[in-house]
Amino acid sequence: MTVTRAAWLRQAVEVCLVVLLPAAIISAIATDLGIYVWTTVVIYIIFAMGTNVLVGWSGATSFGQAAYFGTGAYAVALLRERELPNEVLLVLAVLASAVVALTLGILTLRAVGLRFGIITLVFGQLIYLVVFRNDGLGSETGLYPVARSTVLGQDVSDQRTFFWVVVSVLTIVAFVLRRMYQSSFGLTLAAMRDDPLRTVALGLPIRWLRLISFVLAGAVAGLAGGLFAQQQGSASPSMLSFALSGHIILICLLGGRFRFWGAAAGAIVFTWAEYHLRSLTDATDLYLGALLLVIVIAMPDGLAKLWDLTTVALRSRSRTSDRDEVSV
Amino acid sequence: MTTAVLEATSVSKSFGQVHALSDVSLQIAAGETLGVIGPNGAGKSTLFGVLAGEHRASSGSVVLHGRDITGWNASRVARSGLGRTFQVPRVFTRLTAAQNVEVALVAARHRLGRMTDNLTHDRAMESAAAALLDRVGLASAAGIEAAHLGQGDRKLLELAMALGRGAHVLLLDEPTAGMGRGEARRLVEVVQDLRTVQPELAVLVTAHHMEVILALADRVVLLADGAVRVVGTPQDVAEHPETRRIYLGEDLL
Amino acid sequence: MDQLIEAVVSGLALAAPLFLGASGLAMIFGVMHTFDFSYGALFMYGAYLVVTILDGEAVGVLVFGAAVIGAALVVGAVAGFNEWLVFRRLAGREHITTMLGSFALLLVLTGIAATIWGPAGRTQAQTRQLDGSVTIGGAQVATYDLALIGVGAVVGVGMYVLMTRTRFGLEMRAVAHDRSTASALGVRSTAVGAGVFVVGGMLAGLAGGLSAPLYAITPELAAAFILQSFIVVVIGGLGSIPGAVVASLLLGTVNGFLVVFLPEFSDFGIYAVTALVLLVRPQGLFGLSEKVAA
Amino acid sequence: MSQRHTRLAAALSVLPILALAACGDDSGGDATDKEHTIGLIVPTQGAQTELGSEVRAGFEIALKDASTDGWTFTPKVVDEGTTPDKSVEAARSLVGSGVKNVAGLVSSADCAAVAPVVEQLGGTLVSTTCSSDALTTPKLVSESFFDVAAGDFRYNEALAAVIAEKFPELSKLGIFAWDYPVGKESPIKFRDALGQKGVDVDLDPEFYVPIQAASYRAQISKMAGDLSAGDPATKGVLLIVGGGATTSFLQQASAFDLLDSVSFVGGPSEPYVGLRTLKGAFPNYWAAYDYFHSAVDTPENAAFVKAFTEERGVAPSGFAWQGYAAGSSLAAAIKAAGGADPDAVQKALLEIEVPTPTGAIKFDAKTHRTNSPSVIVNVVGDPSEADGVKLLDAFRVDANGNRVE
Repeated sequence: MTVTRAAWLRQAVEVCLVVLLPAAIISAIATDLGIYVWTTVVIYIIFAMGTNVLVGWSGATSFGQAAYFGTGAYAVALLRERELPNEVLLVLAVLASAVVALTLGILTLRAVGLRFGIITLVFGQLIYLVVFRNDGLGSETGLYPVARSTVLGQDVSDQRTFFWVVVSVLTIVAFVLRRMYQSSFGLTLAAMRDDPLRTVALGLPIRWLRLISFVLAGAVAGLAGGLFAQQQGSASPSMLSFALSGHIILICLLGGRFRFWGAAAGAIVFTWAEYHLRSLTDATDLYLGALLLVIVIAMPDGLAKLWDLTTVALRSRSRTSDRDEVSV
Repeated sequence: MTTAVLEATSVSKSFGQVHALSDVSLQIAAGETLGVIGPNGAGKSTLFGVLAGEHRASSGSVVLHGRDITGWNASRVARSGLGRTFQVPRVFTRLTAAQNVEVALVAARHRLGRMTDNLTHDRAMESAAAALLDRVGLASAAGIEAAHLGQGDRKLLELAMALGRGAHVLLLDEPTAGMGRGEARRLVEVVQDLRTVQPELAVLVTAHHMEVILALADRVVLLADGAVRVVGTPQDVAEHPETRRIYLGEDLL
Repeated sequence: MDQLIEAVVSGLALAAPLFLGASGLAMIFGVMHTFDFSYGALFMYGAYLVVTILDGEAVGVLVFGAAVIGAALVVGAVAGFNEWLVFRRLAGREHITTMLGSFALLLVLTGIAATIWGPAGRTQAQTRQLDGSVTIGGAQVATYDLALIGVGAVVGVGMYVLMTRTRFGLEMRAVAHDRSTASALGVRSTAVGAGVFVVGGMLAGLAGGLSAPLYAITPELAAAFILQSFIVVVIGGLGSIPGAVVASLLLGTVNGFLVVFLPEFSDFGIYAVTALVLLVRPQGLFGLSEKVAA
Repeated sequence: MSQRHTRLAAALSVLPILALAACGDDSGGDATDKEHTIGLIVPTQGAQTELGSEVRAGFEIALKDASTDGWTFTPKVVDEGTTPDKSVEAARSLVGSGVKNVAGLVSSADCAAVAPVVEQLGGTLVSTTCSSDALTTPKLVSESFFDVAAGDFRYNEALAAVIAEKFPELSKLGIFAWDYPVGKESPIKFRDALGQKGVDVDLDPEFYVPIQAASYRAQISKMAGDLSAGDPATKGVLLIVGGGATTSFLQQASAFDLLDSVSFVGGPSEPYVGLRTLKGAFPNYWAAYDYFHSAVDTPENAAFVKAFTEERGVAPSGFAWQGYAAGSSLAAAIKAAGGADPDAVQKALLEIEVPTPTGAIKFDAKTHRTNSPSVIVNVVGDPSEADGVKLLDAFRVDANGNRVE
């Protein structure tokens, strides 16, 4: 089964178009503060797309993804004195969070559905408590300062340059995830999400499929965490909190977890709404909650549904329809 | 007697005090179709469950291609070439018919599915799936979401998936249940065509429509209260007094 | 060994508020099969209403009881409105969507509380007759806690009677097992659903009202409370009321023992026990084991 | 891959860019050299709103007081948010848009994240409520970071100095603390400080509770049992918790005779915001912080209390004083430096005397914290007082632990 060159190319073009084009516009017109906020948004996009491998692709909702995001952040923060280049730092962050995800993944393998969400939440809180009580990890103040280490030998501490570092990491992650999404592995995950019993009857070991997507989601979360510690300049316990785990699930569902780009759209809208509400009112929670309520009730499959309603062209049932259109 | 492809010897299965199967033995040779008939509660579905690895036999053994698969879980049994359909058809409703078959093809090729291939532009995969759909008469439904397929088409899709999986032993659990006469006849024709295309395919089929059994089965087993009562050619079993007693309930008069 | 008695007695005293808080949540989960985050906000509203009605002054038991009952009724009404506004429209949707809806509702309700009662914490003075403490087997137990144990027992028995002796209880259990079959048999599932939320809301308001004299009442009370009762429901077995009783007793006693024998590990106690139970018995002590294809 | 799908993601991401990109409005530039805007980052919503409003009111009064002889200082308040990355966002919106001098921040994690950013963007930060000593000793978190809060260590030492003097027979100290490093270390430092003053206590029983917990019944009941025997003069309870936890502890402890069987109950944290919600229903309590409104009767303090009470309807807390001190420091430094240039302002901050309601203060060159003496108060609940808090006694202890008359 040779993979046609056209497929690689089409995926690369799509990812570049969807990521690099808007990034170029942002970099051109955004103010210094705007660039900082957008860098945070892009990091949330990476975190959300990683989490969606679990929540959207495999249909297993974990309420403890902040534990891996925080592991990546603290891994980078702990190595802050060693002046390692970013290529090494981020790889170590990914490895650290992948190992933690593997361990907890094996432990929580048997739990399914809501119980999986509950046990991952409890483990997430345990990790939060361990870090918070630990003096070596800076307890409530966290570990600081975390400098933005060099990329390919270049200094990237300037906010706009760091924005492009984060955007290029997103491009790579999005490309890899896009390939996986359209690979046979991606199809087996979609099958498991749809009907685990049927998937087993075809001989596919769903325990392994779940574990691999769990570790994959954890690793990408760790990568985002590693970048976030450099963006913020420190690693703090709030990066491991239950609130963050809840928000990232919210973002995946908000954007539309059955769409490849859904999580990214969710991250943009959620952060954009929270940012503007915070500066406009003193009751952000109230308005943010109301907005989420409307979306949850009115749009079962998230914002992606909004896009379908605005698509005027009638979609023909093309023979090789991409799973995106199908899985609305 | 050619060597048996699938052999169950004195298989018993009880759920607590309920003895669903007691001391059932049967063999299917390559290329043979064995019909299993019996009233509701005879243990047909439990027998299927034990053979397919869904339930663990309380005692006795199951051998596939000479390998003892007793107690193997469902996915391992499926991997060793035993495909099945469900009484209530189970398909991936959110995927298209073609994609349903592609999942089976992927399961046949790799243990987990490779991360580096690309399905949306894989001509070989698409044509293989199309061929299988054509074989079960669903060629036109390739791009349709499985959720929109009727009961009968879903059963045919399950058949295509089992074949895609590379099964050489097929367990058909009441394939014509809930079907109209026309649909049932279509399915029988499809299974008969399969026998000509894949002569070595062994099929175990259960059904309530006697004509389906008569049309398909080379040999028939009558199951009642979890035990084998009669074995023989369809005609022998049909005319056997035991069959008449169990089905027509003479002894109740 | 009076330290042993001490641990058990203080464990019991701890179990009552845990059970009171979690019973309504367990019932809602049992019938609606989803975890309702906004339940924490209802608990907070109960506390706020009592401190508003009594203006924080120390009052007699009867007046305090009346205020708590009043608060419980108002919160029940609020819960009924929530059910109509959010949960009825999300009926039949996936569990994760309903949980997300309840999380959004929690944000809205906390925001409203901050707007009405402002950010500054409030306190409710203890009821006059119940502000002392009694020594039982070497352990000092606050009389208010004994009262809570009493109320917990009454609520426990009341819920048992409701679930097993009343028509509404029968319908609730039918909907809990299978909503569509229950409706097919003539059970007005939507009305039962609303009823469950109203009763659950009243229990939350009652638990919140009774906790008013114990905590500094701020909008953050909802978040602190929801995790605690979440764990009781999870350990007890999702949706089982007797499970919630046993889980409260277990967690109360564990905390009681940890404080007496291993004080430095008390905060890990609650999470460690939860993780252990979930690993050994994912469905909790009394829950039904979910099918693989959950 | 269908074209339609690419348009989805591209449009969805382009749409908010325009709105978000326009968020960096820069209204903060200095018009003439005598008109300056000073930024304040405090929580304006969420759990710490009350604390944020106290700091803000004190800060605004300070700027009003400093706007004399031609100078005008206008405050610009931005929400600190609940996580460090939000507070960095707030700092960048201020310093990035020309408001070089910034005060505020109530959480130490936020200070750790914001300080380097303010320095990098060429600004000056005078924190109000970041009490974690790690920010300034052994190493300054950043050169442009200053802090008016004395810090956890000094509150602890100051309280110990006075308690050693007032309760010489103290021998047994019950500990009730949040389960985090400061909660574990402070009791030990407190015991050592008492030991230096000849009062040897042992810490028994010790209870460390999770920061999110709300119910302490089990711990209090056990502590009441352990401390019931013996002469009250020899026993005390030290609380190393903050915010609502102190209030909840006193509420839940009132049921037991714990507070009558000990002579000393107190803790090194701001007492007023919590105690005033108890409406006079609390026992004799000792606390040490930067300020207590009725502990000082100078005209400046009386004016501050009057102005503050008009603004917030309640007397100023320690946080309010911190807001005032931070605002007053920056205003005075800008006046001394003749402009908002960060190097000049920072140099001035290390030289000038900053006017505050409790007298002039100076910043220490090494730690960038002030030499303002800590205030130790002994208060008791009294419903007849307007805020229910009656001051029984007050003491002042300077930076190196000696009593100041």
